[in-house]
Amino acid sequence: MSAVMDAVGALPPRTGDRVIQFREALREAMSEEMRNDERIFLLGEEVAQYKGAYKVSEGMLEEFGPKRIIDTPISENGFAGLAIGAAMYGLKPIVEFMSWSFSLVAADQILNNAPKMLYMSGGQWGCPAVFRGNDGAGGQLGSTHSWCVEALYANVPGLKMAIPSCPYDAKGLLVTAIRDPDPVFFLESERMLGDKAHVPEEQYAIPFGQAYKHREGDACTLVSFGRPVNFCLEAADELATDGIEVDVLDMRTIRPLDIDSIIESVKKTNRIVIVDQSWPFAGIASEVMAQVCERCFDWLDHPPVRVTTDDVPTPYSKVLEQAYLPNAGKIVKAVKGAL
Amino acid sequence: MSAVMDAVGALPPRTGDRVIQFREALREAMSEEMRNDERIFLLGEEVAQYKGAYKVSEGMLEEFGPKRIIDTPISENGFAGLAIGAAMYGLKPIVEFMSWSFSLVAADQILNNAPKMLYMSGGQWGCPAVFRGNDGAGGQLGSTHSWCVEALYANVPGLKMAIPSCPYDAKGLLVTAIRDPDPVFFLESERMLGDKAHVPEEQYAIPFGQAYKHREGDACTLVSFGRPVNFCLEAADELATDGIEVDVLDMRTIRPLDIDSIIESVKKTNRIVIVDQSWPFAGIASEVMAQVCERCFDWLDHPPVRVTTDDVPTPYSKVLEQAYLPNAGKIVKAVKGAL
Amino acid sequence: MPTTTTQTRAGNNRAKGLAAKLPDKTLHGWLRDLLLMREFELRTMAAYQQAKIGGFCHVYNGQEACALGTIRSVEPDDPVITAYRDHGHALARGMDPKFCMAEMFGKVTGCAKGKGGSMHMFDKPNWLFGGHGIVSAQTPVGAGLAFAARYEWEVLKKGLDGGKAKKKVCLCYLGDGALNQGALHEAMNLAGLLSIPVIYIVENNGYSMGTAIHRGTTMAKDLGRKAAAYGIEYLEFDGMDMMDVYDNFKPFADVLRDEQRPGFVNLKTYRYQGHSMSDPQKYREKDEVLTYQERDPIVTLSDYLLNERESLTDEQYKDMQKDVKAQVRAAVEYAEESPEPDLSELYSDVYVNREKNLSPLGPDVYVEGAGNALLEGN
Amino acid sequence: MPTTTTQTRAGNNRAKGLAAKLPDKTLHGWLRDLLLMREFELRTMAAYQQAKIGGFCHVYNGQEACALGTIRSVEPDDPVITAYRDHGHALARGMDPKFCMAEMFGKVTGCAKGKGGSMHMFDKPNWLFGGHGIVSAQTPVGAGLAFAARYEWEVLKKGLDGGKAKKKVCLCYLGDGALNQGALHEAMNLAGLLSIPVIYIVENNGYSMGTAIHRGTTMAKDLGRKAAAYGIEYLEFDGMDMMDVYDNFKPFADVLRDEQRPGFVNLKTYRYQGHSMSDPQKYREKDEVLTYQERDPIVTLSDYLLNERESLTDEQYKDMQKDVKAQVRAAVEYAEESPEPDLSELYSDVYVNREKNLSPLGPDVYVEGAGNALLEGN
Ligand SMILES: Cc1ncc(C[n+]2csc(CCOP(=O)(O)OP(=O)(O)O)c2C)c(N)n1
Ligand SMILES: Cc1ncc(C[n+]2csc(CCOP(=O)(O)OP(=O)(O)O)c2C)c(N)n1
Ligand SMILES: [Mg+2]
Ligand SMILES: [Mg+2]
Repeated sequence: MSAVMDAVGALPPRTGDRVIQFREALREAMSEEMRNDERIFLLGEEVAQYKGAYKVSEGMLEEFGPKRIIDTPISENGFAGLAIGAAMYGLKPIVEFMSWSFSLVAADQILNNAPKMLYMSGGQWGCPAVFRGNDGAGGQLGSTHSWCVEALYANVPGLKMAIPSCPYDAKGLLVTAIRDPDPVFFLESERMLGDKAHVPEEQYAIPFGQAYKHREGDACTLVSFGRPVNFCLEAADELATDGIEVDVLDMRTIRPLDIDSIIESVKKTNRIVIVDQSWPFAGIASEVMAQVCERCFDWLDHPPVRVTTDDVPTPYSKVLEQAYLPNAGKIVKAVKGAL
Repeated sequence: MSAVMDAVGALPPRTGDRVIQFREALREAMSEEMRNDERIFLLGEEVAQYKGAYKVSEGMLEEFGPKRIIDTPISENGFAGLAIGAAMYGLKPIVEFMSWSFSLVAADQILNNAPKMLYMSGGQWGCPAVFRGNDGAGGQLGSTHSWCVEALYANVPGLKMAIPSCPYDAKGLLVTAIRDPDPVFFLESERMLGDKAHVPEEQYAIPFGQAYKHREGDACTLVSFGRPVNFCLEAADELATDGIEVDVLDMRTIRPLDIDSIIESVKKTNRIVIVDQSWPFAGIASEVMAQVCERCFDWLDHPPVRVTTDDVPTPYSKVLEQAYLPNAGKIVKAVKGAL
Repeated sequence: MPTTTTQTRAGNNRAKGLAAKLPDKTLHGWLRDLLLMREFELRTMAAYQQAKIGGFCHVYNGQEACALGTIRSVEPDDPVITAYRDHGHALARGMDPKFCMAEMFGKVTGCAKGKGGSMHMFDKPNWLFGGHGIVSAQTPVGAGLAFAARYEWEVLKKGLDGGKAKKKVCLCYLGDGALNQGALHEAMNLAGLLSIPVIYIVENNGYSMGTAIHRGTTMAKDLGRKAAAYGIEYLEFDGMDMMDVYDNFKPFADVLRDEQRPGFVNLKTYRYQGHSMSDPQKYREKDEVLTYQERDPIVTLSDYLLNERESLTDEQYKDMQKDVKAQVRAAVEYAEESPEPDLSELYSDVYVNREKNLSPLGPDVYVEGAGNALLEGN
Repeated sequence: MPTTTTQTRAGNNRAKGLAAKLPDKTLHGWLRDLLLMREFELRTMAAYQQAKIGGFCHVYNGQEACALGTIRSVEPDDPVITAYRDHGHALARGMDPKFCMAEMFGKVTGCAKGKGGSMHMFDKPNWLFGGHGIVSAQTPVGAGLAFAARYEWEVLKKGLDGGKAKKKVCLCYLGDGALNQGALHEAMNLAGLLSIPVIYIVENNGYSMGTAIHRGTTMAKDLGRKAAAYGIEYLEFDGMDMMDVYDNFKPFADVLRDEQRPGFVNLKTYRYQGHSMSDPQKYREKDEVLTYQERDPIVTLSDYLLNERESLTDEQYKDMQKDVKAQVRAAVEYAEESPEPDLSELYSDVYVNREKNLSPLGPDVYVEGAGNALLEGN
């Protein structure tokens, strides 16, 4: 293995000149790891010849060949299960779900098998597989294609879950996910794949369970993960024009959840707004609220507040969908309401 | 239709001499409704000739014949989808999942189709189907057979969810579920099917979204649903010997959730302990904690407390499983800790 | 248990077939329908390019004879269900193009009030139980529709709407890519076991996105084996020629209706456009598209009517084309001019029967949904 | 694409078969294994009745020749995976009965530390990748094991353990009821497409719980059609006779290993006991059980060895029986005397790689799990 920057070493700087797309960051993570470890292979619908439905795996078939970049039929339960078996045997599969919305047909394999194999077998066989794909509303995709599976799946112990919000984290977290010996659910967003930002060329691994503080302030703690982190940053900018400075915490992983960083911030700001693009009922925001109450109730000067989608199926209509999703405006309002 | 006691009329008394099993209460609800409405049919694995894996449907094949009591192969996704189509067409299917643990293979049908059909079709077709079966740990059934699906599925808008804790409610809630024009997830428990208690002979329908207060007190609000309600009652007895009187609220339905009754009680007791036999992370207990904070934060003299299973897959070993599940002892401890 | 048979109609026996015996009016109607479907999609593509339509959008150009030929073989109240490539089925079923276009524009006048979009054309008056987005998820639902229709006839003995119960078949369409989902396996086994009158119609256009059928499906050249595995009767034929489809499908559907059992049809067809509006189509040669376009369903039928049967004049045909163009233009205008849904619609149609706190986390404003006539009878 | 063939061995060609050519020692070993499997289950049932074993418990009496005959046909490091009726497979694979019994007693000395129970026999040293509880969920996983073995040989070219890579096959067992899950359909299509050397072995005991196979599975009398649908080679034969199983299965597996492609085997067998320990068995006649017991695998093999081959004396056989009884008794004692898992085990084996807050809601005490040698190499 080449020298790698990771939790132990320092991480490379987050800013710089090498600007690439989110999808390229994902591809880099996979390709670099695949060069170092022949046990890794990628499988999913259209990942090889078509270069990925969203072009994440472009060029990988050419580099790694059809034995390691594998097109599958539309059989999510089948190929997720295949990956689980291969992982038990000792390989390191990366499964691409074109969308996590299509993972429901594979729910049994990814929830009953992947996260529980280690426990059921008394520690004999784990499942070092990565399941990755688009999560969340994609732009008028309607009720069945707009799932935020974090609210559903994070309930299940035995799995890890990462949700990057920017290209830098996408690469560093995916590297960690691939190296991790446990099953990792890696949630991307169609809406962010084209986002461009600095991504270091070298390999680096962002440890799981460490939130990233994008911005400092003591008026309120703003917590999010994945795409809505960007809405939080917009909102923070807007709030700053009113002289309101907030902590913006990007959780980066949901399992493990870096509750310590949240608590630390809340003890400073005494207020928290959680932004979660899933449905509200028993989602991640609910959980953060619960844990915050359990751990620093007495520091709170205002009840925890959440900004989520509405508690309805995802509508197709643009105006309805926009009304449904969280956005900077709603966040600003929520923060102001919590002051 | 015969004269029926329901939300509009008064409900029959909860106590009386007619003592039957939980499973018989379920059967009564189904059979009475089936006599009144030919559109209703029951399907699932072993429901007909075998009389139900847990004998819930005993005698129903004889009464209603094989066209209305239908044995299916082990194809949960297939027959759940079949029921959804039949419901759209205008029938009223009752689907028995031998266990909700086996519903993961049907997750796509029950989460993407049943609860969203009405919305996707702009109100043209709903899905008046009941999905019912055993939920929760059954007694050393291990990791894959002990699901508490409420934590997962309640996240999804468009479905209703009922979880009875006793035979009286089992009958009254199932009648409501069958009559309801929306998809209802009805969660029973293998551990309670043999429980005996008074169940009125007449038809009655318990409205959804109304918690039942099993016991009055002002030291603390104890909230639960399904089987652990019984643990709460045990705990309440024990607490009473120490002079601690608690409100015990049985939610009965999770969607709709009778948050008003919870808030009313918390405003009196200023303390709440939520008992939920699911995994803790983003479960129903988290949601209740979140809503309580949102609605009556200032009335709380202690942070909300939850008693759940441990955040690990379900172990087979009896000692481990017992350590894992909520019980009266843990609840007593939690309540005392919250005082 | 029915035996499994394969019938392939080779060559063109058009003049001798069932369709040829139909009155001119009917055949002219078919031609107009085909033109409408094609013109509608051309306008759809244009509107998509102008960002008037959002989300995923899959057009039907080239496959028109599949939906139309099969749907014209059955009764207007036989239930129909399909996948997301559903505009053609909606129009074939009789949905006014206005409502179909307005749906894609996300307008409240759309067939699903703008809540469904391109992939979810639902049309209750025309017994179209939706376009569905999850590949193959419609296949068990289709079995359920057929099961219910059989139950209505056999158990209820009178129609759910109070009318006369009758024997029905359900047409359930799926793409060739949908063959590989477990849902279909379970649905076909159930259909075989319970003798459910559902006809699975594979619109075999040779590709699922960029995957040629043989790369995703075993025995792609002999799909009859898939049906044989469940003892379901099988039929395969060319889906590019409207009269061919009718000639082959009509008797097949009639028998299955009469005997109340399932069928499986492999309809060979082709999609002229990419998988969806964003498909660069590098997986196939231009030539392949051209080969199929030579057998275009509209050309074939108009040719027959104009030149072989001589029941239609060039002028009539031109008028028909103009008429269709006008109708679709009007549909686009209707869609453009229709209002956006009111924001309160966000919370309607979540539940038929709303009770307190059903959406405790949303606003307290609820708007009455369209409801469901059948359900409201409860 | 391999063609699909059906071979059925009719009648008894025992003396001419492959098994008959094996040395006495091997065949005596088989008999002892069969006795062990049977005796083990008798003790299991007794312990279950005494509530020493909890949960669901499915015994293997009557089906012993299926697991043993197929497993003895392959290499000890070929991966094996099965459903919840798994004690027989564990023993056939070489698991010490102590660990198997202790697992069911929920003891920390069990093969899965008491965390799995009867349905989850996992045995890493013996390449048994588990008993699995969700019907058919093991079938895609089995394809994955075979895929990985092929990848090891073809891509890695050396063994993951550092040894020599070789061609393997994976034996993936399923019940006849598992035929109707979508998982199998998807797995078989994948196996056919990617030419994965997995052999699906249907232990066709005629029932899934109380459902006779023809009530749950279409074409139950001709399961070859299920394999043909995916172009997978098919073999069916009687699973009651150990030597028969070996004679039929060994060459089949050898070819599939060599050619690295999938197979599908329909093994006709019978379970003497109910589905699980709580099954009242009203769905079948006592006579049916007796018919099969007349062809009991132990009787058949012992008969051959005692009377036909005359390689075993009555006395030797009695000693063998005694020996097996003693071994199983010792296993029960071992299970009885073994300690319960420490409560800290609740939180071990949840993650291989534990990081802070992974279980923020549990105690802070973590105990090192057994880990995974392969994984630890990461
Ligand atoms: C379960 C599932 N997996 C993946 C997708 C993404 N997807 C949408 S359409 C499609 C291809 C389907 O091809 P086919 O069934 O042949 O239909 P066609 O587009 O040719 O009409 C895929 C992979 C999906 N919608 N659902
Ligand atoms: C998906 C799923 N549905 C239902 C069950 C409940 N169940 C356990 S075993 C069984 C019968 C299986 O029969 P078969 O596959 O023939 O195996 P056998 O018991 O005969 O060995 C059923 C229905 C389950 N475990 N998983
Ligand atoms: Mg296609
Ligand atoms: Mg069986």
